[in-house]
Amino acid sequence: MFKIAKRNLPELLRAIAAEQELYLPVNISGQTNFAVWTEGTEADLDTLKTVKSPKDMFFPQSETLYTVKKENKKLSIQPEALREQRFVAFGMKACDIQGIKVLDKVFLAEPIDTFYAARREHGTIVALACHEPEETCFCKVFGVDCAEPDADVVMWAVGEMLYWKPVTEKGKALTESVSGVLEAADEADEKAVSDEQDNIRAIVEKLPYTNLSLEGWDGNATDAKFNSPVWEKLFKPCLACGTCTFVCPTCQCYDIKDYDTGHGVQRYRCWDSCMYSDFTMMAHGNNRTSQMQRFRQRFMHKLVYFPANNDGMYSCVGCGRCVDKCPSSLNIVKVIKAFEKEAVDQ
Amino acid sequence: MQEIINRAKELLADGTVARVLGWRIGDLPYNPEPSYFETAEDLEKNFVYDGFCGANLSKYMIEGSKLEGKTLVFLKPCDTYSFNQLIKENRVDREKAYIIGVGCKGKLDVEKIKAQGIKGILSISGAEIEGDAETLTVNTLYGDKTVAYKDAMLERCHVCKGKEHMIFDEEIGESKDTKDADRFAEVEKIEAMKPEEKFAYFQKELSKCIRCNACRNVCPACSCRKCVFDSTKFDSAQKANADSFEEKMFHIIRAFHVAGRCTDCGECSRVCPQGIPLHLFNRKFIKDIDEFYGDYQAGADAESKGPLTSFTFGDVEPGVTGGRR
Amino acid sequence: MQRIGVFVCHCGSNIAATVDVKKVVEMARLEPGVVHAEDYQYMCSEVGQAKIAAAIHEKHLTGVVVCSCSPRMHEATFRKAAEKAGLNPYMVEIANIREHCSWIHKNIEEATEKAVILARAAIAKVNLNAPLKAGESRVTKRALVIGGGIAGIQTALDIADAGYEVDIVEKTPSIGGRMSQLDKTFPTLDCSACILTPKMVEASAHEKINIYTYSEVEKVTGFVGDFTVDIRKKARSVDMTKCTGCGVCQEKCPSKKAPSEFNRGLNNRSAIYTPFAQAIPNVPVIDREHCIKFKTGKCGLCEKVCQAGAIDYTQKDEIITEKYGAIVVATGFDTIKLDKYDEYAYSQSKDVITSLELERIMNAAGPTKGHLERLSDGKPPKNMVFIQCVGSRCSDNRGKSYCSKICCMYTAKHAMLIRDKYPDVNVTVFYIDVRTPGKNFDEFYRRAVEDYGVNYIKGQVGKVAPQPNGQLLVQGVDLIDNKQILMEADMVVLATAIEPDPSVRKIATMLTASIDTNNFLTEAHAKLRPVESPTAGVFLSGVCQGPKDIPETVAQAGAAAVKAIGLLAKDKLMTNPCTAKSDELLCNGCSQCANVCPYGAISYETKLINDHGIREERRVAVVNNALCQGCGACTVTCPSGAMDLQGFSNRQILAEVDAICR
Amino acid sequence: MSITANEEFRPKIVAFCCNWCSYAGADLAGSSRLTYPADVKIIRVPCSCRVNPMFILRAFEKGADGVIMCGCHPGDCHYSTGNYYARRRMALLFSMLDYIGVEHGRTRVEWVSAAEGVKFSQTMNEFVAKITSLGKNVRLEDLRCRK
Repeated sequence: MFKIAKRNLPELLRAIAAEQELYLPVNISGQTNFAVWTEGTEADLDTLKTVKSPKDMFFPQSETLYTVKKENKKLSIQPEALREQRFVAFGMKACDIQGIKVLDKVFLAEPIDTFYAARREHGTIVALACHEPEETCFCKVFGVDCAEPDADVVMWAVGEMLYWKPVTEKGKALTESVSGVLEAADEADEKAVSDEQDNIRAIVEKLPYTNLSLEGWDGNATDAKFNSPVWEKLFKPCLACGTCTFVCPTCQCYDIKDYDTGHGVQRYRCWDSCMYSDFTMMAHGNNRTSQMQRFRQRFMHKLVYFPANNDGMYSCVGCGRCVDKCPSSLNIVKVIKAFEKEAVDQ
Repeated sequence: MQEIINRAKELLADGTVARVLGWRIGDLPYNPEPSYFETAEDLEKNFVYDGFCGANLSKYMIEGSKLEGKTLVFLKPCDTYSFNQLIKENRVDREKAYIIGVGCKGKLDVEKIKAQGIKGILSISGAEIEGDAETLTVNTLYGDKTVAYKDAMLERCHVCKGKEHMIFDEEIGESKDTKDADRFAEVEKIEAMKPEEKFAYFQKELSKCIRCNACRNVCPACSCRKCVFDSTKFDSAQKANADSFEEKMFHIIRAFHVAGRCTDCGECSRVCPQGIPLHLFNRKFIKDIDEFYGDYQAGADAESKGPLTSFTFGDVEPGVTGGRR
Repeated sequence: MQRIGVFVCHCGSNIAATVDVKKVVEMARLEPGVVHAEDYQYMCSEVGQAKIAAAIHEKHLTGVVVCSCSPRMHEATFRKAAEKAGLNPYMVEIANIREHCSWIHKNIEEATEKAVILARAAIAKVNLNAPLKAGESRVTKRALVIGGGIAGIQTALDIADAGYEVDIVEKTPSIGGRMSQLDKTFPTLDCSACILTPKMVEASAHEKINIYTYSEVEKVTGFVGDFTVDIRKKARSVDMTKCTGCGVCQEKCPSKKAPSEFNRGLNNRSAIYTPFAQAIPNVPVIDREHCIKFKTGKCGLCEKVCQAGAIDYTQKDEIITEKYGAIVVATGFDTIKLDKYDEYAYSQSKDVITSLELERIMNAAGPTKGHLERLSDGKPPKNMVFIQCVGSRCSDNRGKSYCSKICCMYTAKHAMLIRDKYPDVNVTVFYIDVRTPGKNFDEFYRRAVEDYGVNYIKGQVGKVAPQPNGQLLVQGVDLIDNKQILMEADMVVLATAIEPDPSVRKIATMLTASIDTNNFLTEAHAKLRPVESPTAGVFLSGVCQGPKDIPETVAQAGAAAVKAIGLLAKDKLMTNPCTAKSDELLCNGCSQCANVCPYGAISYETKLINDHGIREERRVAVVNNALCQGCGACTVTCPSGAMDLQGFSNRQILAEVDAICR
Repeated sequence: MSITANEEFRPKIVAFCCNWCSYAGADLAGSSRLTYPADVKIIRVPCSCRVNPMFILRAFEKGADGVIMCGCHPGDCHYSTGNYYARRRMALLFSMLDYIGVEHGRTRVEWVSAAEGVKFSQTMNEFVAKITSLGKNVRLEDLRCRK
């Protein structure tokens, strides 16, 4: 394990950025999101959760797939190059990383999404343990340990120090490349980190959502859950916006569109939301015509369909972003609780 | 609050209304959700009206108007403007609504509390509608904190249009004047900037936009069945975020479409997950409309013609205004 | 995908001298959808048109772009040519490469490049064109004239003379209108009744004219060529078929306290009355408010004395529904109320009167039997003061901003008539300007000044103060001599501004005809369509459109009649196919589009809509193609884009924008 | 950007002209041989009230450097009231563009009658000069449209 004083963080960042592109949480007019580091960029490691999850480092909100050039009446297709430069995702949290694992299930399964795969291959994840978990967090429900993220490198912020532990080969290689600014940690440091972990885990136990029960939610629950009358009551406040989807670390649906540039067409994909009325719109219309159906889809997917197809893995990681951001204060926790209540009532 | 609940129960019991549209108590101290209630028991147990009930319920009455029987809807003073505007545009049915105008002492924004570094909120006291608390006490995982009520208020409450209900069947509860800022001060500040500063400001703010459409979907004026950005008629992207132009197009056109109809209810800014001050677009139009065509408050009534569907012979010329010539 | 043919015209050297037409042809070939492109000397010639026709046949074209002169010149030509060749005429678009290109640019390279872009834009548009078909609607060959004054009478006579049925609806018991109240007319000093009465008689006797007096328009539906109108025939309480007009009932009626509307309230009339001696129809009306029988149930004297047995107290209002092809509005005017002009003491002194009241006083059938006398004491006046522009040309909101147009002339007339008949009466006129544009008008005015010694003072009157001795102290200013004037007068006559009759507002709303801020009906075009309302099938006659005197009114009445006849002469109307169209799946029913439609072409229907499986009743906008003129105001007001304009659709215009900018 | 830096710069300018007045005014400018730069391309609309703010933004998106809308003089609209609505819409839109920092003068409204060929040509000359001095529109373009 290594360490660096927090005040020397810029040096570390500079050292990483010298080697490869660096993404990290940055506060831009009041909101913290992952952004590219350039000289002078100030890292915001105090904000627990970025507004958007860091998934767009691997699965950007919008990316070009290929370009069609039109010259006179001739068309030529230029495929978009894969992203093959190495980069570092600095400061991701345990839940976000779990989110990436969910995306892996989707994009790295056959047929492999080459755009995503290239980014995954070239990205190194430097995680930061959650110093002060918040009331909207419920990662533990999904088996995530925010005191020990599963990353290439894990960091802990304790007092004035930042501890740095390489875990994977990628992590070790990165550590090697920035070893000049890191100090080796000693036993006292190890102790500080394990204390921090204990602290974090103790707080997690006190979080209001920590003991949320997922009983009854699994890959076999399709009929029971799908046909429940609870949805009809639950969905009503939903505005059909895409906030939950777009801040979610696991939502992976995208739309493919063409943009007429005047001299050709750019075919691109962009995040889509199952909350939108034109989601999966087909020539005959839409297969989900009501907002209730769309609302149900989102949660059925996260808690039933996804585990059904992925060995029981839920596609919710308990980051709580939807809890924070839903304009109508609606979220997956309220959904789970409503079903719990229904079960009790019956 | 009990008075409100009691009245709602009465109206349910005597058959005046078939259901109640209000706010359901949340599972965190600050997240009540808009909700229907159909039984006295549900109301008694789960109804809440406190400082965090910022959501404007008027738009829900578009769907509410389609339901059988009357719906009791609780509207705050600013919400009634939206409701009037929706009546004017035939989007809600006045006959299907029984409106109780509820008092308002300024609505709270949990983001503002969190912005003061308060994390791990377990409970908040002082947000109750009954009290006249000047301070909120926040109990958190990391100790007790206090925040001045004023500092936790939504932006819109600082420039409140007044605590008078524009339309109601009855009124319950007291209000408190919360206006302590000039409604157009922020707009004027931007107007005074140099073009490149203005551009930089909006570029920075709009670059945060994730095209989630929350602002549009919550907006009572954006009541289109299908938004022009969702239809194929203009080939305009609704969710791409591929170039910064798209956000400008979306937000300018959205503001334009609601110009003269926007009541300045502030819901767009309240719901924006990225904290973009979207009201600055609408308020610019409102300010211009006031200056060019005379003071106009959308939703002050349900009949008047809006400024963009009327004119006078001597209207200002485009470009003479806006500092162009 | 369309199959588009592009035809580039040289226009002799008009285009070809600055635009490389061959290059335009060559570049056009590369555009999507283009399957044919050629150039020719004169595309508009027989040979040129034949080339287009040939290509349509041979290449199975679905769309045509002609790069030529302005579409304002030859769009119709090329559309007709295409139609003859079997192509829908609206599949033709013009790229204006002459007026907008070859004639203004000198550099061949630049002009050619621009011509290519203009062609590209037209091609992009045609790619999205859809065949449009002009609609047809039938024409009911009957006209409605609202208002039975000189304007309405003249319009009705002209339309009837052309052989069409005309109904006149007049709200008072008799036709005749304001003109019947006038004594003499300027500048000839004809007796008003002498020239009006024959017209009234002619109208009532005309076999094609049907007059509804004491009636009002209640409801109007439909559109140009096919209006349906409900007319409320108010209960007259006198059976028109039986009454002989003997007048005994009026003589015997014991209730004689009702103010006479005809005499502007200067004297009273009986409860059963005809407004004036020459009234048409000469059938009295019972004013139920003043009738003792109606008030107390007693009396019934008129019924007893009526030998014809025409009195019918049980009569009720009757609604007549009739169809019309054209509607002419001739609702006329009234004088404004003077309650905001206290300084002239109108409400304080009986001797301060309006000019219209003076007309009645001067008239032999008027309240003073034509003797000029003070209404306060019946004495003949010695000094009379006329004040001009009372409420006209007003810059504050007390009066009207416009000039009432007739006052200068009638005041000169009054002054002249008084000086002629009563040479010892001193007449002073205070004026802002004397406006005498009109044939023989200025001569008339000069006679008043020069031959009749009328004292004209340029200046305004600040105050008219009634004195204890019954005199009126007039305080004015003489702007030419720049001095204050104080003079005593026995009578003061106010040239009161005129305004559209208040009934016009309701009628305009029913007709969806637009009115301006002064309540004058708006013309379809201020210069080029002055007697038509923007609402198709509605025409304007007389002062309802703007202040005018009798000859102008008669002239406009004739013009309105011609326009109505032009419409009625058609069996069917072809409607412009470039009209707005609402996509009912997108429509919110918010009514904003209807608010900006100048033609009242948009209405709302509640329909069962099937929106991709969701079935619900929705309020949706429906455009009446017969009324829509295709301006597009609604399309921009519509936030959801439900409202679109055929021939100039959103996607078409955007395609042009894209083609130009790329 | 200065004028000198842009000697080679040829602006793209879209002009929306109403059919009845300003399009005819442009025709008159043509038949009177009154020149203005070829950078101006006219799109015919029935009335200025047909011009949707989206059309204007779309032009900028696709690379236009200036957009001008011409209509009948207020009071002379063929449809009697169209240009009054257009005037309000554009007054607000332009003010908004100014507000978000789009340079002054990239948008303009001018009322041109069918008899005002001279005015049409003068207006276009002025407008092209103005846009040339402003240089390329970079604040409202969609970068994907760059060649």
